[in-house]
Amino acid sequence: MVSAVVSTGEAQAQRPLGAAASDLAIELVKINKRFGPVHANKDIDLKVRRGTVHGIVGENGAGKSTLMSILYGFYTADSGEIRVNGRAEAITDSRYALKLGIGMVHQHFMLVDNFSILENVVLGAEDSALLGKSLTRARAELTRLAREYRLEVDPDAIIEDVSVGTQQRVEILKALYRGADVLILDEPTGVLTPAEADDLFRVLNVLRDQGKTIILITHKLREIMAVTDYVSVMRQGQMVETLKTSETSPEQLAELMVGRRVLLRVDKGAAHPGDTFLSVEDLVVKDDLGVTRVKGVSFSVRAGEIVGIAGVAGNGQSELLESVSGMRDQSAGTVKLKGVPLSLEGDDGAHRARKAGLAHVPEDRQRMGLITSFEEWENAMLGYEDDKAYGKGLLLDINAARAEARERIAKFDIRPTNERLKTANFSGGNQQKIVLAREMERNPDVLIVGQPTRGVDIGAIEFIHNQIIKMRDAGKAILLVSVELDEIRSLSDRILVMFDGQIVGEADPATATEQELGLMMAGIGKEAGK
Amino acid sequence: ADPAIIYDLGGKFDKSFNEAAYNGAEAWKKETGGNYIDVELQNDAQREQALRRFASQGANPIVMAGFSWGTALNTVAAEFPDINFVVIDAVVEQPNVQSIVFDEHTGSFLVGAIAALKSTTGTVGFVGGMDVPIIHKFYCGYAQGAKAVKADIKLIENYTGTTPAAWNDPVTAGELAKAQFDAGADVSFAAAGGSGLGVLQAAADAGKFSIGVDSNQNYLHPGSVLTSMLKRVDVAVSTAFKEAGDDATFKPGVNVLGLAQDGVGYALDDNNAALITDDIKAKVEEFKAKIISGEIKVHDYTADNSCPGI
Amino acid sequence: MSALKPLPRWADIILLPLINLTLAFIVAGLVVFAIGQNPLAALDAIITGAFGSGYNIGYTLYYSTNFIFTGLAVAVAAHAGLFNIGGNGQAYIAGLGVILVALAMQSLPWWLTFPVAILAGAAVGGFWGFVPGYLQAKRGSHVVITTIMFNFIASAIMIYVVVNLLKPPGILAPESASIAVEGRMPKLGTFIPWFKNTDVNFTLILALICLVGAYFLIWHTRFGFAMRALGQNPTATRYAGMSNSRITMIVMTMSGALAGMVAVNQVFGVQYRLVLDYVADAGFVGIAVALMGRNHPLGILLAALLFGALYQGGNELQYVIPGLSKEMVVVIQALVILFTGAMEGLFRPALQRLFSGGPAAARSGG
Amino acid sequence: MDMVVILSTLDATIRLSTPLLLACLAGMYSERAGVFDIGLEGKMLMAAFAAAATASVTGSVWAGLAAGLGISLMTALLQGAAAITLKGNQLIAGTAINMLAVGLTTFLGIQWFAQGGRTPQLKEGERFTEVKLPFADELANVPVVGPIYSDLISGHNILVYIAFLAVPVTWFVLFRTRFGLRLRAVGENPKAVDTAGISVIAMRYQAVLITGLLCGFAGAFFSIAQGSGFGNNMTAGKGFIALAALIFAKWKPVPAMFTCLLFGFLDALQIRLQGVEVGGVQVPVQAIQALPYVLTVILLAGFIGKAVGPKAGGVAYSKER
Ligand SMILES: Nc1ncnc2c1ncn2[C@@H]1O[C@H](COP(=O)(O)OP(=O)(O)OP(=O)(O)O)[C@@H](O)[C@H]1O
Ligand SMILES: Nc1ncnc2c1ncn2[C@@H]1O[C@H](COP(=O)(O)OP(=O)(O)OP(=O)(O)O)[C@@H](O)[C@H]1O
Ligand SMILES: [Mg+2]
Ligand SMILES: [Mg+2]
Repeated sequence: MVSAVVSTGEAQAQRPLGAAASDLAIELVKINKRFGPVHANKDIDLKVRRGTVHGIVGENGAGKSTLMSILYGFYTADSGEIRVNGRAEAITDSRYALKLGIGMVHQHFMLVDNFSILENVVLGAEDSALLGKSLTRARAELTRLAREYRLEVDPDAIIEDVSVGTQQRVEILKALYRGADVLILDEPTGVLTPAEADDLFRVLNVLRDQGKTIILITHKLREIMAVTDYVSVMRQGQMVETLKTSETSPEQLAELMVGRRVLLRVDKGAAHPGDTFLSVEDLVVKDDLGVTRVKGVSFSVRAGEIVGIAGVAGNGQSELLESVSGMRDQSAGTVKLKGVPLSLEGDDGAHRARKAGLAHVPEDRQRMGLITSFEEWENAMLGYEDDKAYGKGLLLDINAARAEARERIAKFDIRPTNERLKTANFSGGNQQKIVLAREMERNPDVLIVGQPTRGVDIGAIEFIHNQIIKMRDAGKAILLVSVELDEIRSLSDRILVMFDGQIVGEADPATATEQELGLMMAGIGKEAGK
Repeated sequence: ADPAIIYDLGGKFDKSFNEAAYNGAEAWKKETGGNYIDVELQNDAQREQALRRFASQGANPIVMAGFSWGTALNTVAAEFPDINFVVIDAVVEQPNVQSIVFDEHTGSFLVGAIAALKSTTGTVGFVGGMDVPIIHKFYCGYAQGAKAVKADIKLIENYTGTTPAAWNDPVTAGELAKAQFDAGADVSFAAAGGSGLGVLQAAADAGKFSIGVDSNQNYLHPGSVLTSMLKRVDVAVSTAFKEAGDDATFKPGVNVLGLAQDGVGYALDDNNAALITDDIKAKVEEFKAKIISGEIKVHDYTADNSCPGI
Repeated sequence: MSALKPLPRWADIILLPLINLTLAFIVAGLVVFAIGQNPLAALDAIITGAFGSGYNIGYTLYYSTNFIFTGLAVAVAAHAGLFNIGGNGQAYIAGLGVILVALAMQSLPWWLTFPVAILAGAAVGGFWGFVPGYLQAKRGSHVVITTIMFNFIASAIMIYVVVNLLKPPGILAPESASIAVEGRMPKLGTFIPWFKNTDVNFTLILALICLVGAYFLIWHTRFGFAMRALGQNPTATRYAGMSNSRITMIVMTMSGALAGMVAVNQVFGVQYRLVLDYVADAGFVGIAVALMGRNHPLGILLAALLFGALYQGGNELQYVIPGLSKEMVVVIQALVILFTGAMEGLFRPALQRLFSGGPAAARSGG
Repeated sequence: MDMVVILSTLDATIRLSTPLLLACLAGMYSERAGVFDIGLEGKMLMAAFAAAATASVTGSVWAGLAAGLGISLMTALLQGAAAITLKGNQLIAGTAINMLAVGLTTFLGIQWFAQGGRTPQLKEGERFTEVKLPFADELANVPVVGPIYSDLISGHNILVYIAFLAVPVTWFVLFRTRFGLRLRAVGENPKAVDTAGISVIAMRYQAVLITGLLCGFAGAFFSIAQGSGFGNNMTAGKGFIALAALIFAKWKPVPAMFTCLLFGFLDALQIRLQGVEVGGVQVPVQAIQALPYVLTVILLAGFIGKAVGPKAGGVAYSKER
């Protein structure tokens, strides 16, 4: 076990005023946690200095979230000790963690969807039995926090109506409102645009300057390099190493995480576009509330090319994907596959789209792409259960389905290699691979991919990117939507920028700069014709 | 062998039909010191099962009360020719079965007459449990009696419900009675098993009159329960216990109990003595005599499923 | 404190339910004791009443038949995420289809009528399930409310139809004409002397076939897959292109048809006529049966047998111990549901400790 | 219809909707907290029995009410233990409670009172009688307003007023208090509540206890206010209708009141429409009796749209596993 102590002879720039006996805000000693047979945390030691941003990286399922949940009192460790400001504390529940000044922004937001932002902030931190006073105070406080950290939100907006970026902000505001000294952020940028992520890091810097301690979990090494002071690497439940960020490199971190060398950039050859496979004409789509989210969009994707759609989340990309893939009814327009119009209306539109040769990797694998309570092999045929390969007539040939699932598990290196395991028990990256394997192995003409690497570790990202490119090179048409500008830029052969339900411009990934794209995504860019 | 009795749905303490049967059995027990066995049905489908259970246990006679026994008894009686059966309210033609039926329509006629005589508003009500033929038989007799007194009397006819709960839903029955009172009625006749209690209570609360059924219910709300339409199931049961166990005294065939046999009638006791004036009593007794003599013919709804003139 | 291991499968499936069942009987025994009766005598009466002889077993199986159907009806719907509280109404109204077919074909041999009666019961019961399914799929009405309402509507319709349309003149009882003797399906007792004089009939075999059929439907057909997918994640089925509305309607129809088989058992198999309220709340018992059987046909079979035994044994109880009325049986059933269904977790931690403690202790000892 | 009939119908509407409303609000608390409750019926039945039995034995209506509330609370606690602490299936817990109530009330009733499970008829002082509001008599003769006030608004028993008072109280509790905020949150996203440092278990128990309390009032209404004694299964499926009303009202207090009033009105109307003729033909009484249910189905299919309940409803909360 490598100890996480980093000797830093030189004094930290900002030593908090009146620092207590220890300059360690948090110290974890020999933490162990098991979930049934899984040993999620093994003898973990971790020291976090006050007034620093401390990064934690590791593959999916390495035990990062578990460790932080223990620190936050959400889980209880099987053994080990937690010291806060040098004092051993038994953190039995989140209430006590909050009292100790520990706040956490969870990987999966802990927000009440149908509450207003104000109500979410106040929840659990009300100051009296009646709400009125608390809400008034919180409203004022939110205004102050917004000013101080430039974290603007509309207090009365309902969570389910606001973008994930805003939800993220609410989570941070929740922690700040409670006056957290130690702020844990678990993959906060997974769903943020680069601009939103930059905003977040600016806030983190302000907080650090005020003497607060921040623990940041992320899969994006760029972010680790940009904002952290220290970084700890976890692998398979163990703490591998803690390093000073300034003394390490992304390559080194990647290797420590995965245990092998990882190619951190996409390697692809030139595209050889062929016939137009997918064409979308004047598409108009409404969301569940009847609001028009896609306002007359036209574009086409040719065989052998990847077209990326860039845009800030919430500008109609989701509705566009759902509509083209047949999940959502369109109000107007046509979708053609190899020149043949697809009929997509009705609640089984996606079925007809698939039959016609259009596969879809959805943005939200857990909500749409998978039935997490099903076994892996069942998800491996979801959407294709009518296929001849899975039996005759009405009956399912379970053995055939399982055998096929096993083949794909091997081919896509899905771990664990057990097709009978409940899908919920696979890590996010592996869940993503299950979906990709299913959709790609059908050999569709057109593949629509939304957020392919959201929350996925770097090893898996590398694999997924390679698969997408392999498919392009096999002469398929690929439509890619991602909020990761890096991903769009490195994978796409053409970039379309979407803003407010319309395509506001097209760019060449080889020449367009991040600034240009950013401006277009904000709706300021020039109308770029061809 | 011990005699046996099987109560119908509603249970032996329904304050009405089944309770009358129970009282008959108890009276027999007190009188003779004998022992009897009894059971309550859980649901409609258990009739044959219960009959066979007692028959194979050797109970004799087996008495059952209720209009739904016909088909089940017809089957089981044939299987156990050595056992005597007595069925109340249904007719089964088998050599070892005695069927006892009551002229509920004539008894109801009399209480209908009493209701009309007592009513000052010219409107009287009826609350039945479920819209089934036997309940119509009560209603039809009641209506004829009321019209015999006052040809233009207004009648309000209501039923509690459509599920078995209808026989045990005093709340709805009470609401029905309240609605009748609001609509001008001042007497309501409840032929609804346990639900009837709600009618009696509503009448007492509203200061109106009610009429009980089967057993004498006058004591429940003295001064408000006008009378009760008696159906002497108790007499039928104790007689059956006495006679049917022995082939010498057992009388198979149909036995109709009407006004003449005191099988049906109206209840008069201390609780309602003040309500039934001598005038009313005289009128009702006159009707009774005429019905017995055949001078007045009360139509039986179940004879042709109709109630002419109502 | 180290993490507790999950229980071994056999303990989960057999030991735990057995402990819970025992607890239910102990609590029920306390109630019996409290009113001055002997609990052991009562238990003996129930067990003998349910299994003591061919006669008792025959009746136990007859009641179980009903519960298998209603349990399956609830379970099939539950797999698709639908809560069908309407088993009662579906089973009840299906009697119309069964009796009409049975009366129309009463001069023909029963084995010709039987399959047609099954189809008729399934069609009418299925229709009574389809409408709530349709309303949920197309109009967004909640299937729970609609099925509750349909239970009440069914009883209103039945009483009207039986009394006004089906009842032959001249009889008092609200019931239809009886099927002619030559058209009646013989009960199993005719062939198996053991079951003589009991109501168990060929519908039991139909119930067993339905159990197997449901098993295949749920886990071995494409539709079953779609149905379970819908039950787990309706967004994912939309993504997969399964028609949620179509599945909802089909499943509710199947569920209603299964409940409708109670009518075949009761009307064609036992009563030979249509009486009122022959369902006797089997639809509600079906909810408990399905939940306790964890929506698995095998579990449903066992739970239906348990409830059939309690029903029949409890029925006999009042003949043997007159002080213990039929309500005591309801109390026992409720306690069984409570302890083996809702409170099944009561002893799990203790058992887990026992099972995890065992090997560990052995290791440190050796 | 003249004024008298209208008033009488509306008067009955209020009486008939009272137990529905109490039960519906009861269900609202636990369902808002994420505990589905199909055991409303059972708790009401238990309360109805306990209230009538106690009132009859002690001769005091208040003792009866207290017993009804007490038993209902205990039943709720039992159900809560199964559904919350032991993480049992909430539907099974409710079903068990319903069955237990049917069996136990009748069984004990027979043992104690030997009247087939009924309690003795309650006398004066053993049941709640009509409360005359101030000035009811004085205003009675004022046209229009008078009858409305003195017949319709005045002259109900106290539980009716409690039920209708419970509507604004519930609204206030749910939407204007800390308790309500946490309660609603726990039914939507218990994890969010847990991570905010609030005990999910404690919140759910509190909700379930309030449910018990309100079911206690509803049960008492049946046996010691509207009725005068307990009768077997006297709640007659009202718990399920209340559940339907709750869904119909989309788990909101004021719509719940209107829904219950609507159901009550349909029932009152049904009672008054029996025997009505349409085009010279008498409508079968069964058609009239089914009317409230048919209309509910039609309304639901026609106007209400999808009802989405509290998201975390129906599942026990557990951190791990
Ligand atoms: N609630 C749970 N129940 C059972 N096992 C769990 C649970 N939570 C986590 N685990 C197990 O613990 C391991 C560590 O999970 P954890 O969530 O801490 O990973 P992580 O490092 O946060 O992964 P990621 O990068 O994907 O967020 C997982 O591999 C999983 O097997
Ligand atoms: N209910 C569960 N039972 C067993 N393991 C679980 C359960 N829930 C989560 N896990 C495990 O916990 C690990 C982390 O879970 P988590 O939900 O954080 O997924 P993740 O890998 O972080 O996915 P994402 O990419 O969405 O962030 C997964 O590897 C999964 O195997
Ligand atoms: Mg994680
Ligand atoms: Mg993750």
